[in-house]
Amino acid sequence: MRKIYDTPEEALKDVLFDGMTIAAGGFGLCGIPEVLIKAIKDAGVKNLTVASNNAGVDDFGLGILLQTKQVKKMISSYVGENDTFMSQYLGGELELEFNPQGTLAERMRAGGAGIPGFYTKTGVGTVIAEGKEHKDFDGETYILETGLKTDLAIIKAWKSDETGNLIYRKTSRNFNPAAATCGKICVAEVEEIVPSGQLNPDLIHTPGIYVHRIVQGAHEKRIEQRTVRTN
Amino acid sequence: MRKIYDTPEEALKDVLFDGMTIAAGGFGLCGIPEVLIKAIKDAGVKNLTVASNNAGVDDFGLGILLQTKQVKKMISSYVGENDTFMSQYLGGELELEFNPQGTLAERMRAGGAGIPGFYTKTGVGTVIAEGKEHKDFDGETYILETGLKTDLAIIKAWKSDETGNLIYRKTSRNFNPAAATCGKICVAEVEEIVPSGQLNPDLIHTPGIYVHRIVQGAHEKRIEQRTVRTN
Amino acid sequence: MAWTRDQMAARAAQELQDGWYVNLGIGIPTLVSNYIPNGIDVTLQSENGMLGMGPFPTEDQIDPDLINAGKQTITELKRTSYFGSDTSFAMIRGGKINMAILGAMEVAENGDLANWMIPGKLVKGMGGAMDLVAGVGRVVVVMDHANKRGESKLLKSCTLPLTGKAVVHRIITNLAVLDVVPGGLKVIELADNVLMEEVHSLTEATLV
Amino acid sequence: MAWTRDQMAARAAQELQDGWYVNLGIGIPTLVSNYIPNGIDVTLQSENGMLGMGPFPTEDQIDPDLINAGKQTITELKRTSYFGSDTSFAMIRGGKINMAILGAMEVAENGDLANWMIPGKLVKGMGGAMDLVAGVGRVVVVMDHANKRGESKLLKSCTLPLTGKAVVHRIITNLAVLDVVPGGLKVIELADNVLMEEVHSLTEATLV
Repeated sequence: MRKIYDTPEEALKDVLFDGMTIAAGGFGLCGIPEVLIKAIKDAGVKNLTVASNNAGVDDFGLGILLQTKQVKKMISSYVGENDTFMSQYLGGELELEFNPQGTLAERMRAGGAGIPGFYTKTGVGTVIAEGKEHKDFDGETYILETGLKTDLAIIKAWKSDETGNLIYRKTSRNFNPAAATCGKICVAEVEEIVPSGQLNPDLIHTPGIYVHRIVQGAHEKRIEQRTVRTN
Repeated sequence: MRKIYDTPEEALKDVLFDGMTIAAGGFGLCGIPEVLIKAIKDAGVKNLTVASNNAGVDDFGLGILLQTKQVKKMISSYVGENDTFMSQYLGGELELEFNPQGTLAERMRAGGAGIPGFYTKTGVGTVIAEGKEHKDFDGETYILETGLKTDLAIIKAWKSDETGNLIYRKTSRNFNPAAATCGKICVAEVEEIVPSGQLNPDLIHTPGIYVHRIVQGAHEKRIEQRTVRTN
Repeated sequence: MAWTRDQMAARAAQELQDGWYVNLGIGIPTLVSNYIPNGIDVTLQSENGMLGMGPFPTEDQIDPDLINAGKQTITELKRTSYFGSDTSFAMIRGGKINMAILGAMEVAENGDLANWMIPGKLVKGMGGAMDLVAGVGRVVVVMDHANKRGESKLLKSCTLPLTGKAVVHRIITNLAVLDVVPGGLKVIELADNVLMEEVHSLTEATLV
Repeated sequence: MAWTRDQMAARAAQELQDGWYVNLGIGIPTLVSNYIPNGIDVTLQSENGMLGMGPFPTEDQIDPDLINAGKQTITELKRTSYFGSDTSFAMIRGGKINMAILGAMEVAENGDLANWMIPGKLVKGMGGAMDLVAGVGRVVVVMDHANKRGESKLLKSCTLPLTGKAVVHRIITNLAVLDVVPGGLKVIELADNVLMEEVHSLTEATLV
């Protein structure tokens, strides 16, 4: 079973369809599956529901799927820094489901872990809790959130071995490990594919069982807020 | 804030009391906090409730706390290989709550993650489901399990830095990362304490925030089933 | 002639598909790893926190930090990854393991499985068996068709406490291979020279 | 005289205790890291997956894979560990972070907090704020006492959609430090030369 694909187009072949749900890793523009997002744009699939913490910027990351109006709905915690998003959302062209950031991460993990629902204190007493089941544990009130499962997960890792064992680098890890678990199919783009045996088995972040397809890509890795100190 | 203690006795000072709950890492005799277990035996605290996948063997691991009758109740998935356990249990001296192994691991993680309850398919239609809330998601039935929080977690890691960042070795990781999170206080015994900066920050298994006290110990690391091939 | 333990394991190994991730239980299922067909690449999971389980170690390779779910010393492979029990069972519960091959005390015609407890006898616990049968994609049971007293272990309904309800897909016994289908069990293969009558006489479950 | 932003940050830094793990929000809370008292060892969490956040990088240290929750480039320390967002919020929700210092639009006398949404204006989202206020051990808000029109931001009840209900423990404004106590807010400290009457006149919430 060879998991390595030569191009992002091949890696996404036969897994894209109109109306599908996609979970995407990344935080801001850090650790986003930029190569696969471009390939999804080129494939032209429409009416996508995308679960991703953010929506990219206008011309990079998930923003490019907004520009082409391929996205029907976003499930996100923060969508600032994206004018295309705002104009489509305010114009009623784009649905938006806000999830608190930790709830979104846990929903992805739960979806991948066979947990259809879990209780959390996050959002109790806010609009997030409206319409959700409330339950008390030890005198405190919690709300029920559901596990999230998607047709596809697209993620970005630093290195992969031939069996799909992945490691991430610094804060580019973010949502990628959780997103990897919640897709029926997970496609990973990586900066480098190394032979099996090159990665220390104690130090694998995402075991290969979660990763169905791997593609090596050239990453722009755009920086959103370039902040420096002078000394 | 110095987290490093010179002896297991000091590392457990002021955290032990009769009737307390303890979560312990380890699977079989692999990756068990053997040094801390001995110190708890010496401290003589009684009526303990211990959540641990297994109960050790008669003269090693948690078994030594059974011999001294310090344990009132075990929460475990498998307690074979321990005659002391069996005789005390059959004699009504020891309570036992069986949790399926994955449910026990997830209960520890949930307890540490602020999740008081989660739904799982494990155990539906079995004695494990009796008396538990049942709920359907997408036409399938699940049962509600609760997050587990304990007064103390005792765990075993391979290396720690001075701030309590931990790494584990091979399958001695097992329940240790989850157990670490569910104790109000977590005490870790390690084979080696290294200066901060010596562990790769991408490769920390348990971040130091979970670890309140660290003690270096000499580990017997007994093998339960020595199985070899000849060629 | 009824299959031996090794023949049952070899037959079970025919269930494996290329690229699958598989969990093998204790006993005969462990032997399955000796019979993985050529050209079939399978990754074995050990639920104590390992993917890519290798063979038993040589004497000089023994490592107390490296055991399988049966607590036996083992080795790692180039593809191996280690993880905690919470992650291990997240992948089991989440349906990431393609198949579990397990032993059983009883299987019922609706796929109910009993393999962890005999009331009145010593109770050791279910370990990870309940999680495995609830979560894994396909559950194959390898077991003797009847017990030592000649009583069928394939029943209309289980008499022992269940490990899981309607969870078994296929049963490989010393006499036959049977699938759990609507209405009962269906014999899809007989062991060499075993007659259908023999299977019938040793099966309490409805055969369809 | 009312405190400046930096004076508010310096006052907030006095809330830190040795050995604590702390999450700092965007804006004035970010400045708090410049005023950590000597002898107080604090580890900063960034909810995108990092403990042990260091200062901004020099030009040659910039790394696109290393940003904070405000998406700014940062650096790591010797103690740093990285983890995924699910683990990051597991520690937040699980109460492992000792304190969060956050900005706010409104705080009510019962500790309700509103800091993520103004209906009718552009809605960007709550990010991790709801998780932080629900999970962290102690929530300290740093904010101006009143808005630019001179209207109090410390209210009997919030008018904006909430981030969390009864979650704030202490408020540091440009005029005073106030605690949320039974019955309302209690002034525990005044900014240099600020008079109690001034605080009273700019506070809609019940002062006790």
